[in-house]
Amino acid sequence: MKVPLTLVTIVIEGLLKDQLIQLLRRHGATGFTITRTEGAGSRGVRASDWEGPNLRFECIVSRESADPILEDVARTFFENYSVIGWLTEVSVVRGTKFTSGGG
Amino acid sequence: MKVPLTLVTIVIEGLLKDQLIQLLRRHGATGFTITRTEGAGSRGVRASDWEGPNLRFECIVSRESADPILEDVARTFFENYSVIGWLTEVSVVRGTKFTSGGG
Amino acid sequence: MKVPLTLVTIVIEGLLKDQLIQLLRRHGATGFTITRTEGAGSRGVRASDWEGPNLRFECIVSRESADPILEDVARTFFENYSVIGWLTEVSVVRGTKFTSGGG
Amino acid sequence: MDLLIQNLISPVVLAFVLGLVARWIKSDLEIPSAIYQGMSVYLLFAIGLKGGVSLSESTLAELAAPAALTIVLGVLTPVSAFFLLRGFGRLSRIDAAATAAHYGSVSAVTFIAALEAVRLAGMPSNGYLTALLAVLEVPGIIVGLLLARQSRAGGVKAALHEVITGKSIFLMIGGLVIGALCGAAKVDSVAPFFITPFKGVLCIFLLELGMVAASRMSDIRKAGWRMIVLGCALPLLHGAVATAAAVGVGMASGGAAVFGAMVGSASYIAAPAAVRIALPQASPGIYLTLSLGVTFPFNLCVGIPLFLKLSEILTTLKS
Amino acid sequence: MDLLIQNLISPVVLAFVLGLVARWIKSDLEIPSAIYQGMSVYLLFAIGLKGGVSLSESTLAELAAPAALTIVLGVLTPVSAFFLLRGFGRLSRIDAAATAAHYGSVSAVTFIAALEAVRLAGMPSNGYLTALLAVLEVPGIIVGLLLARQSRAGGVKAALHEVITGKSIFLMIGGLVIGALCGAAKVDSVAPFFITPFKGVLCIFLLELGMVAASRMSDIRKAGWRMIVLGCALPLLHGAVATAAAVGVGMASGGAAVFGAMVGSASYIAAPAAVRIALPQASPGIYLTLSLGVTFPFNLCVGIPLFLKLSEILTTLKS
Amino acid sequence: MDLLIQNLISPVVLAFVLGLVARWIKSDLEIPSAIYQGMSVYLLFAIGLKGGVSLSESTLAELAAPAALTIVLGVLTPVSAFFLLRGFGRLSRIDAAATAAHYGSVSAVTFIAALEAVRLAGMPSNGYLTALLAVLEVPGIIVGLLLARQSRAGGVKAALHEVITGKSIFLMIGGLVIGALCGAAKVDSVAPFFITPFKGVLCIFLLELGMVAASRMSDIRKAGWRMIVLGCALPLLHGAVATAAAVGVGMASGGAAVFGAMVGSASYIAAPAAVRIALPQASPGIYLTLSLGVTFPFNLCVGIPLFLKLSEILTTLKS
Ligand SMILES: Nc1ncnc2c1ncn2[C@@H]1O[C@H](COP(=O)(O)O)[C@@H](O)[C@H]1O
Ligand SMILES: Nc1ncnc2c1ncn2[C@@H]1O[C@H](COP(=O)(O)O)[C@@H](O)[C@H]1O
Ligand SMILES: Nc1ncnc2c1ncn2[C@@H]1O[C@H](COP(=O)(O)O)[C@@H](O)[C@H]1O
Ligand code: NA
Ligand code: NA
Ligand code: NA
Repeated sequence: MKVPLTLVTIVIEGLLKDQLIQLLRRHGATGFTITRTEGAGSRGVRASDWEGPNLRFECIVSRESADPILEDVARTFFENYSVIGWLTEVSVVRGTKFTSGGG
Repeated sequence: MKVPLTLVTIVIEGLLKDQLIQLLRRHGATGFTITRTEGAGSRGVRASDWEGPNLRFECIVSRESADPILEDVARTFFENYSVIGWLTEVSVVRGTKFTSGGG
Repeated sequence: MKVPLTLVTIVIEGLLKDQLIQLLRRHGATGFTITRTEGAGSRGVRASDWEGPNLRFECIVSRESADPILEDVARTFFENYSVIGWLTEVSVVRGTKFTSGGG
Repeated sequence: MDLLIQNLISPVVLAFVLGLVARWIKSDLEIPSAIYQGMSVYLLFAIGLKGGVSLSESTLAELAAPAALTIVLGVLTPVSAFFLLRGFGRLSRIDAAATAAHYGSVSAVTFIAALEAVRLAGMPSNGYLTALLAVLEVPGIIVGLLLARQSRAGGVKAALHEVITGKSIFLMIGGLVIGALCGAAKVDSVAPFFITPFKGVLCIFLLELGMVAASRMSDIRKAGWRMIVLGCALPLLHGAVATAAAVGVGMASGGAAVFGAMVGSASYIAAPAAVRIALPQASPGIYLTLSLGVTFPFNLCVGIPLFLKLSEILTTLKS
Repeated sequence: MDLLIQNLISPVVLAFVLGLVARWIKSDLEIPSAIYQGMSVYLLFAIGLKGGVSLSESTLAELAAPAALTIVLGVLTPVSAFFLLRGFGRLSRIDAAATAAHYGSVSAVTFIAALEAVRLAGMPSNGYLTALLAVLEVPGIIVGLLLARQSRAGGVKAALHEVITGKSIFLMIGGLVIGALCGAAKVDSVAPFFITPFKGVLCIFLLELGMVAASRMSDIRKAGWRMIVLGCALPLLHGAVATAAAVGVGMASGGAAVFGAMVGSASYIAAPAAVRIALPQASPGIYLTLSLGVTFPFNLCVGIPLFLKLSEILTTLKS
Repeated sequence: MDLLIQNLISPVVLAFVLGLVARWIKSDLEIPSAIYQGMSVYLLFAIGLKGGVSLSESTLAELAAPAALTIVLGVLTPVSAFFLLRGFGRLSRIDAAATAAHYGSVSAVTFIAALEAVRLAGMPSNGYLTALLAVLEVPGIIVGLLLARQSRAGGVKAALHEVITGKSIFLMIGGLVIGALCGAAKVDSVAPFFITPFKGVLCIFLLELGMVAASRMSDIRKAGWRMIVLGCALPLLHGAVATAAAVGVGMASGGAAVFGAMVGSASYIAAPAAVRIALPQASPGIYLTLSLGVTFPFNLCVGIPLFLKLSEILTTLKS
């Protein structure tokens, strides 16, 4: 009943929220969870505080979709924006929700 | 000195906060960490914004308690509420805190 | 292209923010992500609410640095403060950023 | 007609419209959830406080009839809503009951908008209305839940606990008691925070409510035309009956109109929380869409001026 | 007695009680932490600002004696608290010192409640009191930490840095300097935000403080009756001495009462943060419970009216 | 000189300085991000509302010349900024264009500080200035982006969408429309929230802005002296030209000074967001440091009093 899936975590400037949501949807993500965060990194450049804090996206996807998502994020954002992402192996009960898109 | 434990992560409507805390306590959880989050999923139905944002619970428990917790969460909430949960294998220093309940 | 790294997660009283940042920097961390959280544990003692909520630090580091960081956190804070921490194995694209400190 | 436009062109209503527009043109405007919750605490407590002060200035004799009327309508409106939603609306028992609980309860913002419209129209009002608002919050929800006849083990009890200790009603009643105990003189010291800036805070609150309602409105099509008709008919029916009854028991013309708007309104703060706990199988997509997406804007734009007019006419007839 | 009830029935005190009730009946009421922090910034800065303005209107001659008295009491009160907590209270050296630091410092909210009570009682006050409040915050904490005699390497230095750059004192002193530089005329332009709505914001703040204090109060039983006795005796002792001394150095009757309440109060904002850094082994379960769970409500309800009465009597005797 | 000091010693400017100091002494003071965002929503909407009311009281004839002048300067200033940043400043095309977009747009806080200075100096102003503020926000950004000549596929279009649906301009224009539709009488009901406390909220906002600017200022050294010179020269140049032109088209002496400060200011709210989307390769370390770390404090302290003086002289010469 437990299904092995992958948790994609991405920390990104608030400004890019909509763009990242679109990217995730394109890769078939069925949902995501967003948290407001604050952070420091090697660049630490942000548009302005009015754009809100950094956002931390968590997205549970199938093992196969995880790599392409992170690759796409890297390709789209890494050069010019403050973005980092990582993958964690997790297990989920009733995992069908995340692979077939069913409720 | 490092102990392998399981991190249970559950994202749930703010309305169910007290109910979930009780559920975790029943399963012997010694503590938990709650974060305010925002999210989108396949249903996205929530009581009302006044109930506050979704909450993300993190709870470190022994390997054996993790599955029953998630099963119980699924049984109690999955049918009618916006809830998801997953398990991650982690390691903790001085892990006795989480298994015997000691400080 | 994917590099195996370790995610160090630490939940700590807001009061200790600066001290923990210094500790992470000493161990060569190139960045970290902070989230405001609320929580309950075996002690639940905090200076006062005015110091803000608990903070949850996430820090991606090389496999070798993870243990020393958590040991150091335990040595410095465990006795007197509300602190917990755990390690998760993750994988990161373009991981050079976290080991050599490059952008 | 003039009254209608007069009512629409106000900062509070236009802020609601601005919120709708924000979502329609996909602006990235966002009110942080902490601010929204903070404003809710402020508004509910302030409403209670103001009501408490006027309560402290009312006599029991004055209050008896309106209070009794409030309770009667609080029990009747969810029943009429239930049967219309079952019959004409073709909803399942559960969904009809859940939605009926919303129409039995009350929207504080609609209430305030009505108060403001009455003030602008220069009509006489009654001080004890906020106390009635607090009274009206609870019975409708209970009756609604009973109509479902089926609910989770301990569901109705849990819901009752949720309604009474729930923060919305707790804050309003808390404010009411404090206002009544302190009286006008002492509340004066906090008036520059709770009374004078109230309508401004309401503007920002409605900006956010507009954005939420916009997402709800996009679900209206799914709900079907029967739902839209009911979302307008229920407030009209309940509001007109209540206005007439209020004039009957001798409330001032403005007060009767506010009373009508209040009874005609549907809750989207206290009721959803209680219903979600007690009737989790009911679909929020139905009851939230109806109460926040249809009935609230309908009352704001059409209902309130109509009840004003109706009350004016009935009061003249009566005297 | 009448004074006591008069003092209790005020929006600010009742809001505190409402917060207690919210926790007792397990309401799900919550003030988001961001709002709480925002209100704290507002209140501390506003207190400073107001104090600065009145400072700009005081002469040095007027200030000298009260300021000297403040420093003396700031050094003496933690010492007397320490010995009573050690002797009668049977606390360990560390816990006694940590708690003494709290009684040496001051609670801004108690100060404001006292100011308000004096205003309502129509007694004359002194403008420079807020400046004394800022002065009194610091020495008590330092003396308390020194009494512990043992602390982490660099602990006292770190604590001193924490106290002085700590946001509480930074904001209050920042406001004080700005108020003193600008003077009444220029501060007038920001008065509708910082001065008039102040007491209303304080209401919501006390609502939250009541909820926090409720959790603390549930720990009182653990602390034992000796602690409860001290939590009431210390403010009485310190407050009475301070009131008498203030009348002695010629402060106005209302001013002396406020001064007494201030010296009698225990800090629960600045001190806990400093103590937690410098004396991490000390138990917050003791010092927070005493200062916020016992002494704060005691002063709010009993201490303040007593100091008012005492000051009235002493002032009459003196003249 | 006196005017300069008079301008500096105000709660708003000193709050900014307090924010700088907080960072310099490493205080742990923090304004929660939700509060900061809430204040931004409030300030932008309130500016718009106030502008809308005065717009409703202006005639088209009165407005025509100033509006035309605003658009002309909105197109010219980014061009002059671009060539100076390329030539004297030795920036790459991309960075020069990105920074030029900031100097073409406008800082609302500088605008308000100038309004306040004019009020204090007792000079006559013009009601329609806030409407000009909203007009001036947009063209400068567009021209700046066009000057980059290269941008991501669809970049300029995306930026245009970002500018127009972006929350800053959306809120200000939304407030403007609501204010204009409602007029003074109806906006009065929300004035105790949006108008009177405005300057106080601005204080807290500037406290936060000071903290942000402090981090930016630590980057100034990296930017080099040429950047610092330009960060002062550009507002002087643009501001002086604009003041003179405004006197020329017949604006009141105070109004012309505010207009000068506005045109001389550099955006750090709307422009950075748009530029970050359309020209992600440009370095925020340059444009934010210049606009927020150099030009904003420069205008606050030196620019505004200079434009006041200049406008006074020119107005006297003219008449
Ligand atoms: N080693 C790290 N561990 C965790 N989060 C990081 C790390 N490095 C960067 N971040 C996060 O990613 C954001 C952007 O990083 P950067 O692009 O390096 O400035 C930061 O604001 C942090 O929130
Ligand atoms: N694939 C996913 N990955 C991460 N979080 C999710 C995912 N799907 C749903 N969620 C979270 O779970 C909540 C409820 O989801 P749902 O029940 O599908 O509406 C959402 O609001 C999200 O916060
Ligand atoms: N088992 C646990 N799982 C997750 N977080 C925990 C757990 N125990 C404690 N915490 C977090 O660590 C903080 C301090 O815990 P404690 O020192 O046990 O009071 C709490 O406030 C929680 O946020
Ligand atoms: Na109703
Ligand atoms: Na004291
Ligand atoms: Na400009």
